Amino acid sequence: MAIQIILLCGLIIFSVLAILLKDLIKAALSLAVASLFLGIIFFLLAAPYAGVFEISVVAGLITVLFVLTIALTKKDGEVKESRIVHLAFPIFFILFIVIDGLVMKSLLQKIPVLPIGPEAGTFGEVLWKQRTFDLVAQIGIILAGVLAVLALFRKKEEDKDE
Amino acid sequence: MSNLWFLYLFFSALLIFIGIYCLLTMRNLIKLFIAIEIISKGVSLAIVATGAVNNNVLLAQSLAITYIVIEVCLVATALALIINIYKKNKSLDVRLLSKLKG
Amino acid sequence: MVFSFIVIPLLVAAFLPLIGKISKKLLPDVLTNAALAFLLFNSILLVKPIFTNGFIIQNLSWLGEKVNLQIALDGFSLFMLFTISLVSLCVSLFSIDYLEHYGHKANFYALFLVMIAAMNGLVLVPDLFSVYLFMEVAAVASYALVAFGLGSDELEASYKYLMLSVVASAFVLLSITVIFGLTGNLSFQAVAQGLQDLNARIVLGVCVAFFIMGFGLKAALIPFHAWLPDAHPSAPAPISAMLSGLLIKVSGIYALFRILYSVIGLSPALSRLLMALGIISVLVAALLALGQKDIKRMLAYSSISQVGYIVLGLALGTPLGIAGGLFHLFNHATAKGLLFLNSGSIQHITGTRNLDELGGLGKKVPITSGTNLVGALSIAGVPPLAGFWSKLIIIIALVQAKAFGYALVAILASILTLWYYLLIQRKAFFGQVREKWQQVREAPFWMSAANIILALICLLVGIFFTPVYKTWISPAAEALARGIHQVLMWGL
Amino acid sequence: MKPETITLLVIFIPLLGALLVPLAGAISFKLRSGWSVLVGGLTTCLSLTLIPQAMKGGEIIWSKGLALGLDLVLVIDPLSIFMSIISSFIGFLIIVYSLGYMHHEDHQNEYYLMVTVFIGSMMGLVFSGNLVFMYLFWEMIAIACWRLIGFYRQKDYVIKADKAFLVTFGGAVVMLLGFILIYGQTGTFNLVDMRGVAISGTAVLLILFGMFSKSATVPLHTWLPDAGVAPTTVTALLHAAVLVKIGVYAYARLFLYTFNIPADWQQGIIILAVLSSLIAAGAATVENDFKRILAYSTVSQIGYIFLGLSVATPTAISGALLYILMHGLAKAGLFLCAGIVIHATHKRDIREMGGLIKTMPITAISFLLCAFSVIGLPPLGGFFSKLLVILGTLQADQIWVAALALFTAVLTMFYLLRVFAMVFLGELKTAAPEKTPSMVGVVASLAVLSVLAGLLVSYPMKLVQMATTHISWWLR
Amino acid sequence: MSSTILLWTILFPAVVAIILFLIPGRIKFLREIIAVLASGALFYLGFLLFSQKNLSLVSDWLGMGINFDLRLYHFSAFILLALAGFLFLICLYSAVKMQNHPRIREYYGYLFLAASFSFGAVLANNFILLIFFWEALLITTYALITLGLKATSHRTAVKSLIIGGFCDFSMIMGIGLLWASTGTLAMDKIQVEPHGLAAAAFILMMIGAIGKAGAMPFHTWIPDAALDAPVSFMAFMPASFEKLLGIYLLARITLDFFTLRAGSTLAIILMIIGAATIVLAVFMALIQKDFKKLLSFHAVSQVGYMVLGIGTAIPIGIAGGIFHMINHAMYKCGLFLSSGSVEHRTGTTELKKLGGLAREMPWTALGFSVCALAISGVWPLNGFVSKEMVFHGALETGYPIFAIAAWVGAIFTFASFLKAGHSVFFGPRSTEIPKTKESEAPIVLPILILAVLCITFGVYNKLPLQTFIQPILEGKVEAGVPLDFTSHALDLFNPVAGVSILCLIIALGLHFYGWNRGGRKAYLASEPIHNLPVLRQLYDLSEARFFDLYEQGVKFLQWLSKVLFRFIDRPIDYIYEKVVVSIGRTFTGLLQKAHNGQYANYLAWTIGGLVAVVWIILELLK
Repeated sequence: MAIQIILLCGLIIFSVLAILLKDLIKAALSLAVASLFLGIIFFLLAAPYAGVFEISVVAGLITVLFVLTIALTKKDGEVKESRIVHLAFPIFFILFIVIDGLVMKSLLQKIPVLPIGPEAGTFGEVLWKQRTFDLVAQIGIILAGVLAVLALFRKKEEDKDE
Repeated sequence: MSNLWFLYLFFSALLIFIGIYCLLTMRNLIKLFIAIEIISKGVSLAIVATGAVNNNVLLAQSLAITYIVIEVCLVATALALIINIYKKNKSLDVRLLSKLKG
Repeated sequence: MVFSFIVIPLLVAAFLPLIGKISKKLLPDVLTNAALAFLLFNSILLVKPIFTNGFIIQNLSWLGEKVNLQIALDGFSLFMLFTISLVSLCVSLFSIDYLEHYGHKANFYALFLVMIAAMNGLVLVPDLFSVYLFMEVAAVASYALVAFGLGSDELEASYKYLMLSVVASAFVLLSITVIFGLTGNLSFQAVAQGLQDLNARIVLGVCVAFFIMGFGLKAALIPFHAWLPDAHPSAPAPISAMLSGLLIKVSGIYALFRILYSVIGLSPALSRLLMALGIISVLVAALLALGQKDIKRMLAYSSISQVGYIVLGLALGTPLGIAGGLFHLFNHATAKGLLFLNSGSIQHITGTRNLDELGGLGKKVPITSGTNLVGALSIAGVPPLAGFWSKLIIIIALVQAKAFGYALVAILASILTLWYYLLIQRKAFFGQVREKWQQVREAPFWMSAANIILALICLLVGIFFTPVYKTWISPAAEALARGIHQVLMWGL
Repeated sequence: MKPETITLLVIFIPLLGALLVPLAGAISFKLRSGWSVLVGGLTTCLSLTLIPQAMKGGEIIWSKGLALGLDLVLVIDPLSIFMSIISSFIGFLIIVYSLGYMHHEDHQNEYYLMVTVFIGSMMGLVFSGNLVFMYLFWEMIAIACWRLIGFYRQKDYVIKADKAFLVTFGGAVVMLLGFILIYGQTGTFNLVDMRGVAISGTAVLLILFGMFSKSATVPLHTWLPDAGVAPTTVTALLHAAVLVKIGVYAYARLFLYTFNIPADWQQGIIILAVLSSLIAAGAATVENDFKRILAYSTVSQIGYIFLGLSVATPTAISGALLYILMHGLAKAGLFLCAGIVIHATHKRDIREMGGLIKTMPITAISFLLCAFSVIGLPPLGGFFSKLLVILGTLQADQIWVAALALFTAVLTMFYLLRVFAMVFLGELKTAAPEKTPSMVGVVASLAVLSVLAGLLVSYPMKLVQMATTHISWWLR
Repeated sequence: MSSTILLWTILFPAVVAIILFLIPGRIKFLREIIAVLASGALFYLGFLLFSQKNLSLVSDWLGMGINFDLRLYHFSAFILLALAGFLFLICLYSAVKMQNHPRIREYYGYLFLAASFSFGAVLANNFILLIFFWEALLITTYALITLGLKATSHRTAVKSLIIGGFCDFSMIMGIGLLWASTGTLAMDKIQVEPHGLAAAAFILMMIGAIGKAGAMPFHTWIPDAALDAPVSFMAFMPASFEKLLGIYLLARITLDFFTLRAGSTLAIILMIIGAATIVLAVFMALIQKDFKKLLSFHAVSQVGYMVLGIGTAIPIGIAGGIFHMINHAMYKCGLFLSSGSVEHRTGTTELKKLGGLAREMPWTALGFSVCALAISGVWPLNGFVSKEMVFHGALETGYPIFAIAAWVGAIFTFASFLKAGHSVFFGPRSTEIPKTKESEAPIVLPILILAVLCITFGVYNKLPLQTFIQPILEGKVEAGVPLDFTSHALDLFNPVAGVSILCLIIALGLHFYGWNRGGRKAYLASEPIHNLPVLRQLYDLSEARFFDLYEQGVKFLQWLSKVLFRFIDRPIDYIYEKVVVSIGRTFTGLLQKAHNGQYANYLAWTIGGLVAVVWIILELLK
């Protein structure tokens, strides 16, 4: 239990770093580290596949995309953030922790949850048999993502041919 | 068991707060998108944790994986947009994106 | 057969980029329109079984029972399916000519079809997470489509749209997760069953609030509307028509009310809250529309306002209210689709959308002008056009439910609606022809054809209101209303 | 033919015939004109054949069940027949007049289309016995009007058209809310089923908004003078003869024939009607634009009609119904005279005109006769209507109201003769000959009709009497 | 005789009017012949009907008790006869006088239409029918005045129309009140006590009647018309027809419809009106410098005697009033016609330019003199008889002031006619007019006929009093009171007649005093009175039309209209055009400003909305 809380705190800390660090590359890397923590948490929560995906795809692929973008926009990509935002963050953060704690505590005591027996089958069965529609949708979203990127990066010259 | 669920939800809420704080206050487009990523981390944490504490981890895991795929597609689209915006505006300042108003 | 609504557009979309290499225009045009026409035909074929059985649940077993695709189709879904097919067919017809100057037709059509597939999927699945998924698919496609022109306006609009709607969908997913945690299930029926046995009012209340915010943002209810007036005008006209006509309704209104009706249950208090949101949208957006110079921006605000009416009707929860809401949804889909397509025609013809620059086009482009008039009057609720009947039903329902204040505001807002539509009419079409526009010519064939089809629908549905209402709207609404009563009133 | 069939034809011949107008116009100019005249004439003739039915008294209810209680109900009774005859007849005359007047204008297809739609919708409104259908036709008329007012498409004209449309639409939707309130109370939209139902003051107020906005009664009247920018034929058709009578007709149909309205409200309407009449007469005295004066005069006369109906003694009601006829003829005549003058001189300000009696004597005499009729001088028709309204008002013990109404009549005399003097008498400022025979003929026939309607008043009066006894069922 | 004859009595002149109107202007004489013959036939018809007395015709008209109801009885037959007689004389006179009028077609048309309407009004036995014909006369009056063809003719015509309209609308109001209180419109069935509303009805109807007769303050169009309208019109309408009709109605109001008691408030109101009319109008008449205008003021002034007489509500007074009506119609018609004759030959009616015409136009001069003496009430002419009856009546009411006013009137009437006659026909021959001769016979004949009638009715006053007047009052006086006015009619030796004669002598004195003072110029004979201190200012004001209720009324109407327009109509329009629009604009502007395009702003709304929704739902859950 303790290790999980430590991991969760690490996740929070690196997320905070990701938004507070001025250097974008460093921020992206903090995000990747946070993903790493999340992946481990998944693993501990008996979701190993999700953990693997989180580490490889989010911490890996997405970070690469971020770094690529940052590199592409490096020339004029500096935007000066307001200092007050950084200074005020801890105050709001602590305030929110308190509120969050109170809310969760109050919810915690009232809510019954339906008891569910242990699951049958394996992960693969669940994914393919119960969530088949998700796979269809995944096809859809990948198609959408690919087409979107194609559309956004289409060559301008071609327009003139038309 | 449900105590644990709300512990995870507590952290996931924190992550979402961090993300929204960033969205509300910061100006760099890429930073804003990092904030979105943090929010989605919070959500995926909530999904897996919910499954784990409620004996439903296999289903939750499959949802999480699907969600990660969605995230990737979103990131790709969004970053493509950001690059395009950067090409047009030569800047990543979100405040410049206010030509459409009224 | 039902499954084809998702598979066919996806398949065509997958192959279109390849086909686009072979033939840049003709094949994509033909394929897309053929696919959509087939879907429309298909949805008409489904009418009879639905009205005899009430609903269809199909379990597609495939690959030796390894794969399970459950599709549930009832009156509401079929209604949406039909609307989607109809409007999207008209839009794609319009695109044949309109897309000429954008280029990359294949890419465009592919994204367009993915969006349609996602909307069809959303309407068909009886599962919370799948609803979210398809919503997201449609959204990703729409981000790209909004930015399709790649101008700075388009990119800006698309970025804001994306950033707001991602937050909204995160909240939706969070809410779904919590419900999943509570009941251990995701399918509508199971969740509805599970919630009946639980005493989780407060948590559920927060979940509903998240749903309202998340889907409300998709449906552009005020105060979650801010992206819409940027995104819809910036998109290419056919896409504006799709977004305003369909997407906000499917991924916003349909999803919200499907979950409220079939899963959580619509309690009186909740209905009042939603009606309040609806009426605020109606009024504020109408006022905002009044100040616009850009035709499409005005139309976008008008969409917010009309969505308010739809929410007003659906949230009322009485059979009549639902009927009015559904009917208005259909009418708004056709009429707003028509108006956005028309704005595309205007832009195509003159190259501008600014009302102050236009003037007197009525004489030069009679078809565009006439169809625009029909659409505008229909939305404004002027008889004998279709929009009149739906607004009438909504207002009757409001009065029957003793919501007189709402009825009054709804009525007064329709004056505002007429006011700003008259602004368009006056500034763009009705006045004297300006020097600048002496040489303009009518829009190309397919554009005009699409406009005429939609205008005829507005007109004929209005004139043959009774058969339409009896055979189409009323059964769907009654089925829905019965559904509400079956769901536990969870104590709000 | 059965009266039901005739009625359906009367409604649908112009409505469907209108659709053919643009087609005919695409073929040839003459075909379109002929077709429009044919449609108008046919409608008039058919509604005239309903007279025997009206004289029989009683009513025929024809209904076709539709969804939601929105049944298509036709009420064929003396009142509706009376209104349909007047409207279609004047509509027909105006189509004939238009042949000359609109000869050189653009957009003639739209013009004839809208005029026939207008007539058809008017017929529909008159016969419909269902509140929703009444509203439906009401708004169709509004659309037609809107296009017609903005016909010349100048910028400010179009603004005026929008204003008219918005005000009348606004009033009408508020009225619709009132209808729906009644629906909430009774559960039906069918007028026949609602007879004698007592309705609340709120519903009355809401419905009055619609009637007053359409009938241009103070304080919802200002669109009417502004709408004078329309072609004169249209102003005559819309503002004088037919359109503004819609609200009045609705009043008779709803508040007399159907509902039981609270007495306080009735008193309020009486006072508003007479004040409206006075204020508009005052405005007409001050204005200098030919058509605006006539429009204000219309507002003023409508006040009398409302007065007659709201007083609701049989004398006053029959006076008001007769007023619809007499004012329709005379005011149409006045507007069409104004049309001839404006067409010929290209001026609208009466201060710039003068002495036209020398060049257009028939127009001048027709104008004078119609003006006398509007003023209410015997032996012209307007005398009887005004007289009966005032006598009825006195019968209801509304002495001061009657006195005010008579005072307004003096004012009417004053401003109409002022117009006549400034336009037709004095020194000739712009010599302009009279126009085509179809225009002058229509004007002269309207003047002659005004005279005949006075001399042979007992014939229309019989119909009016039938209608009065029919709608004032609560007195029986 | 079938009662449809009544209908024909009305329709026949109307048909003649149409025929006359249709005869093209180029054809000479035919029109005049038809007109004279038709009017002669009507005159004959009048006699026939007078011998017939009681006839009635009722048929349905508008329903609701509004019937087409004609009734001929003694009084209406008498008036009808008189009207037809005057019509005949006017036609005869117009045959020459109006021959070359450019709009002669219309003239005859209107003349006969007016006759038709007048007959209808007299015969009507239903108030609605009465007001129908009554008010229709306004149009013919209007049209006939415009035939004067002067620049101001139309203005005067409008004036007559509006004044007449006002009076007639009052009458409508009165009829309405009467109907509302009695429930019937049949004129022979109504007899009410004038209390409360009925009193209001009485006054309103009385306004209608005296307005037609031209009493003050509804007279002001008549002097204007004297200059602007054809002179035959003056003889026709204000002098004869309108007097006959107006006083006929007034008599019927006081005798039939209402029971007017002598000395009651209403009676005194009537008498005040009568007396005021006599005095004020005669003072105006006195100073006129135009023959026709002078006559027109007398046409007003004499109405006063009739109103006064009827207002006494005493048989002799009423009889005097009615007798004065017929007498006045005769001599005033004669006077106008003779002024027309003068105008016909000399082309002017200004007293200053005329003079000494008696030699060249002896018959006209003779006719004029008789009529003038008659109007002045010189023994034994008819004016003397009727005036004496009025004086008696006025004295009997117990308010001698009214009799005094009537005598004052008599003084100045005679004075002004002395002045007129003196300056037109007698005295030195004017140099401004070329030599002339007597008018044609059709012009002179009517004048002479009227003069003869004046004498006949005076000397042989039994004829009119017994055949015409006394039967009217039969049944209206209390039982036992003898109904015989003839015995003392020409009695010179009673105090009343003495005062009257004294008045005439004073008038003679005044005239010659003024004549002397005015350098022996007759037209200046009234100047001494004109120049009296206070009178002078009043005269000036009145010349400036300050006392003309019409002018003041028009000013009031214009003012009222402006107020209504500026302070009610325009503000309402302002609300639509400006207020509503600017409210819309303001809200729209504020909302538009809120949409500033900043992403953070939009997100804040979204999150704020979320928080609000959560909060509301949690509140609802409590």
